[in-house]
Amino acid sequence: MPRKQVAQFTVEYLQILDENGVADRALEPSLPPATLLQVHRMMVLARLLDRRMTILQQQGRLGTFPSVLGQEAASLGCVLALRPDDWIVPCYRENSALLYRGLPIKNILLFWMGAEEGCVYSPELRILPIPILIGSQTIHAVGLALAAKIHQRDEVSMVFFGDGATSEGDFHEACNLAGVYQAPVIFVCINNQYAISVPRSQQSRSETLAQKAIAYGFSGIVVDGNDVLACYVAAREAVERARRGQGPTLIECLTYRLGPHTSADDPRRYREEAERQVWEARDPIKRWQAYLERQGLWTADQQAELERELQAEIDQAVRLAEAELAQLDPLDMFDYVYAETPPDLLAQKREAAEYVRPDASVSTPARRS
Amino acid sequence: MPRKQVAQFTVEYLQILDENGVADRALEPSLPPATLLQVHRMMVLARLLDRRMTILQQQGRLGTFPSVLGQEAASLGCVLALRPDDWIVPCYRENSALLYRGLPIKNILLFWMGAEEGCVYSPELRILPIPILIGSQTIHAVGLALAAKIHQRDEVSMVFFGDGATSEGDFHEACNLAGVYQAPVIFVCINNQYAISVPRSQQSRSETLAQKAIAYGFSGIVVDGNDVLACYVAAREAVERARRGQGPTLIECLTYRLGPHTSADDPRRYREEAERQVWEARDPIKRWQAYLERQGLWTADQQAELERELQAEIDQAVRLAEAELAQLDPLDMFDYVYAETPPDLLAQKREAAEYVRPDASVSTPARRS
Amino acid sequence: MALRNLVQALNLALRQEMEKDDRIVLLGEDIGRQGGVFRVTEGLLDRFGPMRVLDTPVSEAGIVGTSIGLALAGLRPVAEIQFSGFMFNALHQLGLLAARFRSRSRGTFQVPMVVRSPWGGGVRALELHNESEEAVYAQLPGLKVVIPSRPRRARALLVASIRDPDPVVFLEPKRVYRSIREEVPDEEEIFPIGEAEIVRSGRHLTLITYGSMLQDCLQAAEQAERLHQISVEVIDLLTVVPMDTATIVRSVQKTGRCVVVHEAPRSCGIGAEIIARINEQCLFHLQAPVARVTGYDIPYPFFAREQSYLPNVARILDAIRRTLES
Amino acid sequence: MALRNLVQALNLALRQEMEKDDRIVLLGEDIGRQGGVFRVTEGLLDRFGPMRVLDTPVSEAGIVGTSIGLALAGLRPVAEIQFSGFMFNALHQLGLLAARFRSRSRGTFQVPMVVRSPWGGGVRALELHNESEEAVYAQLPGLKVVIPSRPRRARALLVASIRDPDPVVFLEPKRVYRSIREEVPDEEEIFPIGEAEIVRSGRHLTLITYGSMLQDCLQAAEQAERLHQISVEVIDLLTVVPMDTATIVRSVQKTGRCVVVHEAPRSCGIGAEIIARINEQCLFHLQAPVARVTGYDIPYPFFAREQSYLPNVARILDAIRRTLES
Ligand SMILES: Cc1ncc(C[n+]2csc(CCOP(=O)(O)OP(=O)(O)O)c2C)c(N)n1
Ligand SMILES: Cc1ncc(C[n+]2csc(CCOP(=O)(O)OP(=O)(O)O)c2C)c(N)n1
Ligand SMILES: [Mg+2]
Ligand SMILES: [Mg+2]
Repeated sequence: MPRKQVAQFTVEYLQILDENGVADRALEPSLPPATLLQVHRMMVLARLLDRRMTILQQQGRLGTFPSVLGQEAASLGCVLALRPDDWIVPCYRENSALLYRGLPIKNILLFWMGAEEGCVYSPELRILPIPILIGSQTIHAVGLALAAKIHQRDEVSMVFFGDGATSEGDFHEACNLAGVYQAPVIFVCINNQYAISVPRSQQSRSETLAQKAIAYGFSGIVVDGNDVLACYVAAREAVERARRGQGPTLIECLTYRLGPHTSADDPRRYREEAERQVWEARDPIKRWQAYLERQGLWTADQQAELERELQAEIDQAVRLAEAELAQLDPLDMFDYVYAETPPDLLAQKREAAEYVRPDASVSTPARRS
Repeated sequence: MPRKQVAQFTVEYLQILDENGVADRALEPSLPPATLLQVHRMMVLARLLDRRMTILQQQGRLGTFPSVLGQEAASLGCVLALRPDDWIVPCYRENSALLYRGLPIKNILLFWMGAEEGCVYSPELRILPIPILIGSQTIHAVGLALAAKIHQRDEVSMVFFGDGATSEGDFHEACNLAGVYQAPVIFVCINNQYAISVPRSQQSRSETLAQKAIAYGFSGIVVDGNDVLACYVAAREAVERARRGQGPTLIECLTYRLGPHTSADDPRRYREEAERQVWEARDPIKRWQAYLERQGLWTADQQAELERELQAEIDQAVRLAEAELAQLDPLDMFDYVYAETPPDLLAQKREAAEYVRPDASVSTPARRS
Repeated sequence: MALRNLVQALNLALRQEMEKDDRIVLLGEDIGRQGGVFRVTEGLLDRFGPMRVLDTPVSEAGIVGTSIGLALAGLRPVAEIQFSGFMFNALHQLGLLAARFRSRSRGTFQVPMVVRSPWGGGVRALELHNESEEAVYAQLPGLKVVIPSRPRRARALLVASIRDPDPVVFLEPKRVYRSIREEVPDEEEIFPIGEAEIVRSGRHLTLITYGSMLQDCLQAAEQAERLHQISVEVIDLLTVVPMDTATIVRSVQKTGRCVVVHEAPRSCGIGAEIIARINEQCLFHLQAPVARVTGYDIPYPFFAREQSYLPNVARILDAIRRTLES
Repeated sequence: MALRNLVQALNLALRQEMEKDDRIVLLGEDIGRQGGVFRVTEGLLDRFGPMRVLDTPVSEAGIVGTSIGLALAGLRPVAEIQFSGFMFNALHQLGLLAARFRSRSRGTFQVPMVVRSPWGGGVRALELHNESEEAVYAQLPGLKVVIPSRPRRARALLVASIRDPDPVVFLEPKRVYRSIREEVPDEEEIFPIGEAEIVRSGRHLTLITYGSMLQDCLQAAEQAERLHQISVEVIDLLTVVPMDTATIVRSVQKTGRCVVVHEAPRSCGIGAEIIARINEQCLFHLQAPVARVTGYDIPYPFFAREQSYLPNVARILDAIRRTLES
């Protein structure tokens, strides 16, 4: 037996809703109309929130923040496959999914306004706070999933990360551990084609990111990330496998960041406008709206009405967030370092008390991107 | 185009010399007899050195060290495919390959005797010193390879690491960078079935370790690591691709650690004697000797003579190493931290001078494994 | 009470805590079948099974990051990093993430976990198997750092660490693992994190240390008394973060002289912090500069040279005498 | 001479060195097309091409480890870590490996490399984008750590760092990037690593700092003089490892009083080491305890609270006055 093939692998691609919002009947899942409408509502909310945050940032009322424009479908579609007791471990562009799960708009605002208050989530939401260190959250998701396995509960955890995150050692160690322990975790890579200025093609030589799952002995699939139905179906299959004890799955959602990396970034330095236009035509919300209209579930008037309603929600959330920000006591930063503050730290708090500075003023950050 | 296959991958296995030393004529490479004999000499030397180090360790003349017993073929076979100007980045069980490249026995002894002197290699050897931090050296090999590419020279670098090392983030980042830059590096995984007590099956869920290459867009191959010819042929193909600018390759050499992880380890805690016996039957040196004898290149008498000769070489190296150890000046540990020792460090050196302790005495380490 | 060495005392703490609290899960390289390379987890896999004692791949960031997830899910992970030098492979997970879940969420998310690790040198181990990185954690707020020196306190402190609601780095002086035996009661014993202990009282000088250096300090103190009639008070910090400043200051106010001892490099070490606090709180009680007997500001050498690197009784005794003469 | 801000001064140093020495290679995240998130490498990809200016994947350990390999092959890598907090993802490669190739091989293998990184807080950046981890490197011998405070010296020190035969961590106070402009000559200028600079001479008190805090210190010194007739000598360390102890000691022997200022957490920080050295070399010249004005021993808060965390002129001025009163 000199030279023989010992292993073979394939990677699949899934799309259900085409760019005109026409669904592939054979693959179309049956979701209740209420859900379809709620998905729409949350995608629109995420987009309006994005617009508002852009304005707030320009007015100096909010810090640097990452735009979600064009990526509203992917994480939300995947989260549709979860139960309320499953964990969501987001990256920083999962607004639509987090709002769908029930995270108050106020939390998102406070986080980007530079307040820890933004990470105060009610525990039953089963959402981990937004991470900053790229790739790091993937391992935490493995721990959450392993805990479910140890408790012999059938919860799963679903973690989101970008194409750039797949280059970090943390991602590798997370996938390898998940494979070894067959932990019920779903790795969702939101491949928006860029890591700041670095295009997907220079992030990794692999033809797809989904195939990275092969390195860990589980399966990966590529889906149209601007197609809620494809994301949902792929996630549902992965979640079912995980609940059955068949371990992790890697889902690569192909999408595109239509906006800048953050409010401080200028994409013209590293990509062509033409490329952006190609993807604008694939806008997930337009596509979803067409899908709803085709089923007689939605009209243009309803859309106008919805946007008014959501704008009001956002206004209200901004008021709440800014009120909380105005109230914020800088000194209490000493109170949450340890469950019980050690004596020397209390002494430092007293020292700090003499110099408390309410940070009303917003200096424009030196940071550019 | 709803659900379609977008990528397909396969992994091959290569063996040329069977367990009785019979070569597959179709695949057998033509290596000059002198090389075949030199390979034999170096494998035997590595094995005798292993025995000697075990005794020295028991006598307290050498510290904890990792046995190479049973793994003499793999790295040597791969290194056969290199030119003298190609870099070798070893792990800590590459004795046969390093000796083949020309590293003095003395260096290996001094290293495990606890002296930095063991890492003083002459530069033209193009060998990096033995690493301790698992997986870390894989990235250094990428840097060496990238330098060759930047210099537009066709040197390659070949890095060795174990099955356990594939779980480290460093291995992942190394492979990903090598893929992205198409760096001329050959990743050689010496899969000896264990990482200390953890069996290969619990190190990663992947069917093979070679398939991890798929995650980085290059190819991986599994070879019989106790078969010098298979290792050589697989390495030669990889080296040719690398020189042609076609990037990295991952070679997984299947072998077995017949001895303990280190002189402080007791394998009975975690594996069956029966398993060991299966692999003992596949002994790479026995196999190679049979191959040579079959070609009329070797006889039992020559073997006896060779071993006498090599024992003498080892005796001589032990004398040299222990002489150097006896001469060693502990204080000069201050002289190699920076190219130029800063004033405060010189002051610390003067302070230390009062307390120099020649470490003749060997206390048995508390460490067990 | 039974005589136990450090390894046995730690094993006792783990076993008893795991029996009392089934949220406790152990994970690390070779901690199962192998019982850990130093045997601290010996027998626990058999006793508690593979769902509570997990052998991991070679993956330090994975071990620490997974522990964070387990803790967030309500478990009580006790991770082992095989040698504390390998913590650097996981320092982003430990020092930037585990340490900050509480503060960044105003207490909403908590990470009660322990990371145990064999620490320090002196056992003729390989390169990078001898690190003393404790001072690094002091620059990463949110962590607590415990370094026991003897079996009895070690057991009581490990119990406290496991029950602590915050991440605790628990560093075990490998040189002490089998070199000292002490009476360690079978009954539960707990010693509070953050309290130093005066293990020898004296009048002329305060000798401050922790971990494996305690033995050398006690010998030096005893010789100072016997040979030079110098009465030395020895403080064993036990917890280096947060530090028990009050005990240090009280002693130095009494003795007016101080020597600090640790294996770690000198610059920005725990010794520097002790001196800074003495400077801030009782400078004018000092009758001599505080002396530092420490590892030097060079990489820990390969073991043939380690005895010339490590502080020892002679160095400590000389420092004591010089401090008294000046 | 042209007026340049810190970003332009660093860019000048990189460009000129790369023109002189083709062994110099830059690598990092977004340093090419993007010119770096702060634009320090702006225009260098166009000027020197993709073989000398490499955009990397998001891979800090990879960036540092690859730099080691490049340096071992005879090149002169200058790596950028996008924010210094992310150094912790690569600290094993930087602090355990890059730092030790020379010592573990008795000089046979050398790693001349620079790791540049935007450092410190004060610009309303995101969490983990504000770290001051310099003291951590002091516990990892084999590294040098340079922290410039102003454009001219920064340029001259970066040149020195690139030419240094050992690994240098070069930390750039991001708060200063665009806030100060200075005359920076086009002609080559080099400033030696390891030398502190007395940037203001005074008689009553020595104020020691580095990086972005220099501006606050200079203001505080000026106010102390103007409002309270206190003559303050200000020392800018510039290199924190190895530290220029001689300059510190000489100044404190003259003034008898000292305040140290840094953004990093207090415990085991550079300030602690400065105090320890003063204690060792000129304790009896001190007429008051050395005061520390530093970040607190808590994680750097989200930016809404950062101004209450960071040292500022008021805190420094009060420390100066208290130190003079006691
Ligand atoms: C460990 C680490 N390295 C670098 C950064 C800086 N950084 C922030 S976002 C980003 C790009 C991430 O790209 P990707 O994972 O594709 O996510 P995306 O922003 O595209 O959603 C980088 C490099 C970071 N935050 N953490
Ligand atoms: C980063 C790091 N983690 C852990 C260790 C401890 N350690 C030494 S050898 C080893 C097992 C390595 O297994 P493998 O890579 O298969 O190499 P082998 O020893 O089998 O040749 C471990 C975990 C280490 N040296 N470095
Ligand atoms: Mg991306
Ligand atoms: Mg192995």
